[in-house]
Amino acid sequence: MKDDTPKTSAVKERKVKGKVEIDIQKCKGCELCINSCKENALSLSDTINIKGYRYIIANNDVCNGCVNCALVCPDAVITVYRTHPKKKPVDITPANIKEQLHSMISPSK
Amino acid sequence: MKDDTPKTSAVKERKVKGKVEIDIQKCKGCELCINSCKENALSLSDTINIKGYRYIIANNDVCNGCVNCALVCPDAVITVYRTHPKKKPVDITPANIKEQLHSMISPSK
Amino acid sequence: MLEELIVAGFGGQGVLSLGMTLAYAGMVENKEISWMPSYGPEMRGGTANCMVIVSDKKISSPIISSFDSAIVLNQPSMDKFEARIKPGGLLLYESGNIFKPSTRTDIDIIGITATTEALQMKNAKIMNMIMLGAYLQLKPIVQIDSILEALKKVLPEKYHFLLAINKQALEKGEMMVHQPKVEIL
Amino acid sequence: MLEELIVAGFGGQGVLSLGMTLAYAGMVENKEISWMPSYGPEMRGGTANCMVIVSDKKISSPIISSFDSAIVLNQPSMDKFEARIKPGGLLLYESGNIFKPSTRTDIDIIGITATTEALQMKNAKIMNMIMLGAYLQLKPIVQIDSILEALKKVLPEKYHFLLAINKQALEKGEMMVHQPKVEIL
Amino acid sequence: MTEAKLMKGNEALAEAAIQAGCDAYFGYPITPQSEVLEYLAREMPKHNRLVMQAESEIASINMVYGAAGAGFRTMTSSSSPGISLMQEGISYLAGAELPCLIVNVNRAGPGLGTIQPGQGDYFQSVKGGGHGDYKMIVLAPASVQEMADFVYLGFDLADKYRNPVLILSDGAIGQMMEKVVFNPYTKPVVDKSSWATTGKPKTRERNYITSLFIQPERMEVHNLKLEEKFKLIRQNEVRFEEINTADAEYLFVAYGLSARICQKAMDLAREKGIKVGLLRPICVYPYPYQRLEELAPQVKFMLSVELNSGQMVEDVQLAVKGKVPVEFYGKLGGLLFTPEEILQQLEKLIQQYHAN
Amino acid sequence: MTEAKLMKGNEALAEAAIQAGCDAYFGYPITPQSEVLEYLAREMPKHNRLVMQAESEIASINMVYGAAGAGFRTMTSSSSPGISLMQEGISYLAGAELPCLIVNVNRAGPGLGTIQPGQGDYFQSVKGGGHGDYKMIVLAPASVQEMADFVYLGFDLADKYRNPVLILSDGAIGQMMEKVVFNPYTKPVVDKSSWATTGKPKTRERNYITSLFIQPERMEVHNLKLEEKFKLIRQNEVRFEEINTADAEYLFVAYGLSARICQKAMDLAREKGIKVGLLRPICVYPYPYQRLEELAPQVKFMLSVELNSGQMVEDVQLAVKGKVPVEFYGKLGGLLFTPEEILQQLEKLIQQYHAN
Amino acid sequence: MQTNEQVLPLPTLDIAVPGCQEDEYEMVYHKPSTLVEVNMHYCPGCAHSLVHKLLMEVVEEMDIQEKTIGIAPVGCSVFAYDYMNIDMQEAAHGRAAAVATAVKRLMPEKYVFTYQGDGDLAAIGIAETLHAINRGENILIVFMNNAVYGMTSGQMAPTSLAGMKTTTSPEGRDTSFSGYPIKVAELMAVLPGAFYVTRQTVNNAAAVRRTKKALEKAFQYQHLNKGTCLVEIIGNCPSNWKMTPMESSKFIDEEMVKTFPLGDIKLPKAEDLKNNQEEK
Amino acid sequence: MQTNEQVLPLPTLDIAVPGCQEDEYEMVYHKPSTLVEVNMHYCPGCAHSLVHKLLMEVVEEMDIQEKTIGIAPVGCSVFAYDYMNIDMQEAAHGRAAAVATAVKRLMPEKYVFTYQGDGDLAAIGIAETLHAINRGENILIVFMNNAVYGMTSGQMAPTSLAGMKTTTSPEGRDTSFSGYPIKVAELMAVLPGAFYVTRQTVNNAAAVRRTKKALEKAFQYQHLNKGTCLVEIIGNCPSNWKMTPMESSKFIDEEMVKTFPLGDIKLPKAEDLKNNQEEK
Ligand SMILES: Cc1ncc(C[n+]2csc(CCOP(=O)(O)OP(=O)(O)O)c2C)c(N)n1
Ligand SMILES: Cc1ncc(C[n+]2csc(CCOP(=O)(O)OP(=O)(O)O)c2C)c(N)n1
Ligand code: SF4
Ligand code: SF4
Ligand code: SF4
Ligand code: SF4
Repeated sequence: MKDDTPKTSAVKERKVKGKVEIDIQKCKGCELCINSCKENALSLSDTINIKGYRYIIANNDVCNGCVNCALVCPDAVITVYRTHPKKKPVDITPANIKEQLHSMISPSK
Repeated sequence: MKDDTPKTSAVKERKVKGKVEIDIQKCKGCELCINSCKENALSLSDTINIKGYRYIIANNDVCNGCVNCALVCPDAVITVYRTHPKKKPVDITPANIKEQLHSMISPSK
Repeated sequence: MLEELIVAGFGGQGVLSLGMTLAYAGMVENKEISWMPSYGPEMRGGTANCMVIVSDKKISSPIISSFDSAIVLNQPSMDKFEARIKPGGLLLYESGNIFKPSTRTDIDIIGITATTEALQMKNAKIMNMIMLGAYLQLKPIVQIDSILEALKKVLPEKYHFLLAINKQALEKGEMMVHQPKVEIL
Repeated sequence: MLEELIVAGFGGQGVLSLGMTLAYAGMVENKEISWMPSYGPEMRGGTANCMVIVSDKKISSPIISSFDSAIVLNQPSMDKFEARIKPGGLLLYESGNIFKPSTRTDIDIIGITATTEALQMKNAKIMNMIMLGAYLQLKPIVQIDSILEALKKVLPEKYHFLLAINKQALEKGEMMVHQPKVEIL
Repeated sequence: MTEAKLMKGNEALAEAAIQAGCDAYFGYPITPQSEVLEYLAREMPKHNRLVMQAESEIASINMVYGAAGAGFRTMTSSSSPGISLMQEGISYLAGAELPCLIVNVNRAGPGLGTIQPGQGDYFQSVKGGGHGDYKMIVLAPASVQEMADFVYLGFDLADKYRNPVLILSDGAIGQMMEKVVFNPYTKPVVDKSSWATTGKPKTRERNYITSLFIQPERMEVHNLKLEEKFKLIRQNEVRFEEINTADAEYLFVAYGLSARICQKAMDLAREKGIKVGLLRPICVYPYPYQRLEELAPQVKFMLSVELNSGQMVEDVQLAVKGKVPVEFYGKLGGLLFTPEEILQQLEKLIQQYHAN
Repeated sequence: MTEAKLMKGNEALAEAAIQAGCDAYFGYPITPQSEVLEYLAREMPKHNRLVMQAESEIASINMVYGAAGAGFRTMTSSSSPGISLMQEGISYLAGAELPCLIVNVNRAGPGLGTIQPGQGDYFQSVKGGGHGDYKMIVLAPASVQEMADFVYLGFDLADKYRNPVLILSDGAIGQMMEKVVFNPYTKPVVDKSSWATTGKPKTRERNYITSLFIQPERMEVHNLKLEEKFKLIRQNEVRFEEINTADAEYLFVAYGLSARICQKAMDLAREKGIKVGLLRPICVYPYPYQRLEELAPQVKFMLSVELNSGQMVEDVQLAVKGKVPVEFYGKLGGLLFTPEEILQQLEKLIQQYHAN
Repeated sequence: MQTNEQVLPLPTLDIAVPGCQEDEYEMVYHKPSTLVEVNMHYCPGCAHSLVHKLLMEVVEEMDIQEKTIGIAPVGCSVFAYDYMNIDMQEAAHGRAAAVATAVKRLMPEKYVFTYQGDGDLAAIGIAETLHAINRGENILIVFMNNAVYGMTSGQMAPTSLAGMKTTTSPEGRDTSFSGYPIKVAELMAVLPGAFYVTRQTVNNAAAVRRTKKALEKAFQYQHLNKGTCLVEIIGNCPSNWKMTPMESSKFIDEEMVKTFPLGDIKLPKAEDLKNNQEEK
Repeated sequence: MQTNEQVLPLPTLDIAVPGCQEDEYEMVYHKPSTLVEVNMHYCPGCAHSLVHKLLMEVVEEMDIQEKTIGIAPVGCSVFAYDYMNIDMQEAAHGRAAAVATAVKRLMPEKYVFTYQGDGDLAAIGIAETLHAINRGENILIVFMNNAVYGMTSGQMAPTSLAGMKTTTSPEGRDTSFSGYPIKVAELMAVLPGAFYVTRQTVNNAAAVRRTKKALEKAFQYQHLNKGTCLVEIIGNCPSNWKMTPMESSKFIDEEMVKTFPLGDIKLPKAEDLKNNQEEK
């Protein structure tokens, strides 16, 4: 599954993981964030928000929290989080992870 | 007569003689011409003109027609004449010159 | 004949040009017309609308408070103008952009998926012409030919190659009102 | 008591300060006063004047068309104001600057050579005070002492050393009107 | 080109300027009239006319001064805040007796206000927004057609009286599209050689343009000359339109867009049998005082309808001198009243008057 | 310092500004009022107040906007052409509801005109020279004493209504010297914290100063609020002086300098047994319409006397609503009429009225 | 409508990644609290919004909300006071510098800035701007240069590039007719009253960082009372440039900077930089 | 009065000098015929009158009276049209450059100049001046810089020297409050539209000759259509400087030129000087 390979490998290589939150109702779909993102974490939705704009969807698995997107976002709709490079991640993966993952990922297919 | 000496000698030394005409009713007595005149040909009257200004009197015997006074005169009241250095002056001095001179010069004393 | 129409939607949905095309068509048929746009910065991203009056007689006031028909292309416009349609009037809307359809029972209400159709025709811009086609099918106040005449004036020379697809769009609109797909939202 | 006076001459002859000194003196004596100057670029070289009203009663109009007295310091002012002196009024002028004296017979006319006197006193500027002294001798509407009071206000501190010569000027003026030298022009 | 066109009021005005032989236009962008500058920027060069975007309205009006002073047919246009900035310049133009056309596409104020239509600049236009005693002929178009027609008229009147002329329009008429026909027009030849600054030939005295008369005696002469002119204007240039006044028991008085809306209201009223008429001043200066006074005895009241807080109503009152009650109905903020709304107001008043 | 001083009107006004606690003055030189700036340039720094010579009247009025918006007591002054340049700014100040004092030492126009006194800016002052619907309280001093007194009053009214106040003087009153007493005055404490831009503490919402309401619905609300205020002003702030009206058969109506001259004319007339009275509007906005209407039945005619071509006379006409004839006598060009002249005019009219 | 479902997957997917937990995340960027919680009216990708954000970041970080007064212009940013949560005044078109002068002179301890477009500052407002700077007013002038009149929809500005097509230069700006674009920063830097003058842009993350630094400095300098800080920012106007925001960013790099080179134009003299609080 | 007798002696005395005859004299200076035969209202020694004279000399010598239009300012020289015998317009205070722009654009073959004081040009009129020059209007701007407002009697101008006492800077111009005097010529020279910029004075015969040359050139350049010529002339204001005319001349040499150095500031490029008549 193409969807899985980068994800797992990502975990191996990257120390720091990031994630972004998009305030989609404020997003104007200007796409400036998209091309500021080296990791191609961001893409445009097919549907429009209440203001009639297509908005940004983030693939946080590849986000490294570099903050570029948030910096260039004119409308300040992006909030960025980042894991602390030092802190060792505690594995709290539940037993039934496979099923969970499957059930979760399928819809986006 | 102090009045005579410079005059005659002047004729000897100077090739070029000048003279100025002052439109005294337009003169404002600013004295700029006075200090532009190297020959000290210009001086201020004691009486005032119709506009209430003391005005300029010229002693044309010492004027060399350098035009400086006319140039610096803000109110364009000075007209300047000059003899041609080449032309040899023709002596048309009348016989009774002495009497004439005398009768003429006395009033301005 | 007197038709007082409002066209309203997002800026960029071709609201003003829809109205203008209709107005030109009216002129082609020597009718009296007036076209009154909303203007100002709210057009920026926000909503735009225009009032179009087509009449046989001289038009007194270009300002109208209630409408014989409304062509509505987004929700804000629906909220704003739904109530101002005269009883027995027509409400035509682009259903892809509307999630709270009208609840009025005293007017004809028809929604069509013009946006989707336009995308299928590979040109989002012609959505407004689909709406116009649909409108004229329901309110034939001018001939389609007059519209095509008008388009020649509205479109700058260099865009005349688009006349064909606009024609298709108009026809598409005409058809759609016969079998309106009412959407499940 | 009501005195309506005009003072007129060239800019720089101290016309305005003459009037102002008189006005201040009036105030020293708790009289009502108004002082209305001419203003504007014509002061440049040209003529200046001021209307002074001194009265026991409240002054209504500060603008007056005819005068009880006129103090005239140059020919243009003579030409302008001679005719506007009330019959029985006073015309006081600086004769050194006047070459067309008044021909009126219904007013008191007095010319004094204040300029020459001032030059003799080695201060051309005090000509106006000589005129004022003469005027007050003829129209004692305020006390000389009040004038001296007033001068203290009109003159900036640093010029108070001039008070003495001003006093002399005033007195000189008073004297002169007793034996006015009428000039041959 | 007498074939009808569909045009915005602003564009029609601009096109008319070209056809009226306007030599030079100077302007600065402002909503809702920027189309004038934009249209002319596109079209004027094709006719080798001068069109310049100035750095401000103040520059615009003073460029107009220069162009008019040199004898050229010239104009500027703006909207309310921009027109306020021109007040000194306008006073200078009137003082120096320079013919020119000024267009105000009125938006609602005060201050930055809104860009929506309004008639709040009436007083400024007709009483004199600038300093000193001067008047402008003020034309108030009520349709896109008049936006065009009044340009010809305006230029001709400006030349006739050597006085600035103002077209007082509003955002709605500027922005709306209607049919317009550009009637054939030939620019009259006006001899300006006696005053225009085109360079002094030996054969005449120098010409100079000025509004300065430092000697009050000379200023007075100039003022009286101007007053004579304004008197003449009041005699010759009163313009108005009357509809249904013959049998009118009530009278709407309204200009520009308001008049259009009143007309509809009048139609609705007449359908209901209410005998209301409409008097529409076409010139708001000079004002049709006399005609209104004549109509006074015949009507129960007059209703001045304006997109402001009550300005022209004072002129209506001045006209009727108390002979008939004068009512006012207004709308503010750039909102427009609807015909129905005005009808309601009329009916309400009628009831009140019956009550008393 | 209640001891009387001999001062020019302009200087008295300037001194009063200092005593009224004016925090900031911004101005640009212009005859006949430059003494205001010059006096304050000398004196304000001694009281650590701000006095700035701006680069233009436009800068001045916008500096006033900034100072007023920050909650400071502020003023500017100029003369006719300069005031015309301020019209946009004044409209903004009114729109943004900023209290401030503006002084116009009126000279005769139009254009550059002359620097001599005039009253040609009446319409501009009271009808609104700027765009949109707004009003200023307009005080018209007739003496050097009032030049001082109206500064206190003007500032207080400005604060009371959050509105610009205009002192409409003229070159003569500005330049002439009379006795003046500066009555003790304590600056009232006005809480401006709810709107002045002094920096936003956590404890309150941000304050912002604006005249912009792009949504017409919101603009209308704002306009109506302003109209309410102007109505209140019309109710509370009418000010006028009456002399000899009790038995008056004729009435002079005049403001400022004209009123002073009329007073003398009245004295002369009364000496001749002519029963003429004088009504002097102290505020020319709001205008004493009601009082004039009351006086209408009692007099044979009213004579509006102005240093212009007939401006205030319209307000007199609006007041009396045709109940009594309204005559006008004016002077232009910066010339002043004399009392005798006005008396003559009065007598001429009386004869005419007797003839008919 | 379905938009809400669209966002749901994001949080849930996260915990699907082994060893990753909500609470281990630290927030590394969030919009400043000094920005009002509303949608800005600006067009998609408009630099105005971005610079508003930067200004409010600086105000938040310097903790001077209580001490800052901004002056809004007439232009697209006329609504700035709807977005910046500080006290503000909306000035008449072009007069912001005069308004700011009064505010700052009367409250010297406050931080005062104007925010102006190129039409506002360089056309109608050049006199007030030039004189304020010549007087050395201790204010910050934030000059948004997008080379057109945005608000009135795309007319030529004094800063429009040579050959640039606008609604009032349909054939492109003809320099022989309209003159060359005014280089405001260079021009004003000539005046002794100008203390710090720089030109920046915001069309990429690095540029944004530099611009923010410049604004920070300019704010800090206000307490030196040494004169005016002018920060010219090359903005964009996708709507009137008839470009996508991304194209507009490219246009800045490829065209705008040729006429308006980026970088510091006038830097404070070293001796001026020791923070002496003495007031004028 | 006796004034007339005073002048009589001069002509008679002349023929008293042997060998000297009326007709041998040639007139070497007479005021230009283009100057109106009236008394100018200016104060004694005011440079305005002198520069009026120079301008009219140039117009006479170039024989362009018929082709010259002047724009007068508001200032002491507001009456210029009473003295210069050419067509003129009196512009509103500060707006001469805007007026001249229109006149020249509509009559490109004419010679158009403005004549402005420092209050008029540098204070209220700086915007119109700067924009006209930036557009490269083919006009001549004669800028009379006397460092004060003369007409309104002696207030501070943007050009008043540091420390200069005026009626509105009674303690002397405080640069920390009012900024430094604006060096108009240097500032405007920065603009590409400025073609020829020079600063001269007229306080002695040599200076007068230089100024006249500069004005001549500036007139001649108008036909090149290469941009604006700005001739700044350091004038005087004896009345408001509270000096005699002679003292004022000295003050120029000793003080004014320190702040306003004399000489050419921007000279035309050689290639621009070949007279190509092509119009804009
Ligand atoms: C006195 C005046 N003139 C003109 C206008 C119209 N107007 C509003 S914004 C603007 C220019 C805006 O351009 P810019 O300053 O570059 O700002 P931008 O919109 O590009 O950000 C103009 C001319 C006005 N409001 N007031
Ligand atoms: C709009 C306006 N503001 C102010 C004035 C008053 N005023 C007349 S001349 C002048 C300044 C004159 O100074 P300057 O330009 O230096 O010329 P100068 O008199 O020194 O030759 C001023 C402020 C005016 N006439 N119009
Ligand atoms: S930059 Fe901001 S507004 Fe633009 S698309 Fe990205 S998130 Fe949306
Ligand atoms: S320069 Fe001219 S005005 Fe001055 S004193 Fe000499 S002649 Fe008279
Ligand atoms: S028009 Fe231009 S400047 Fe204005 S908001 Fe849109 S993009 Fe920004
Ligand atoms: S005031 Fe000054 S500038 Fe004016 S004329 Fe007198 S000296 Fe010349």
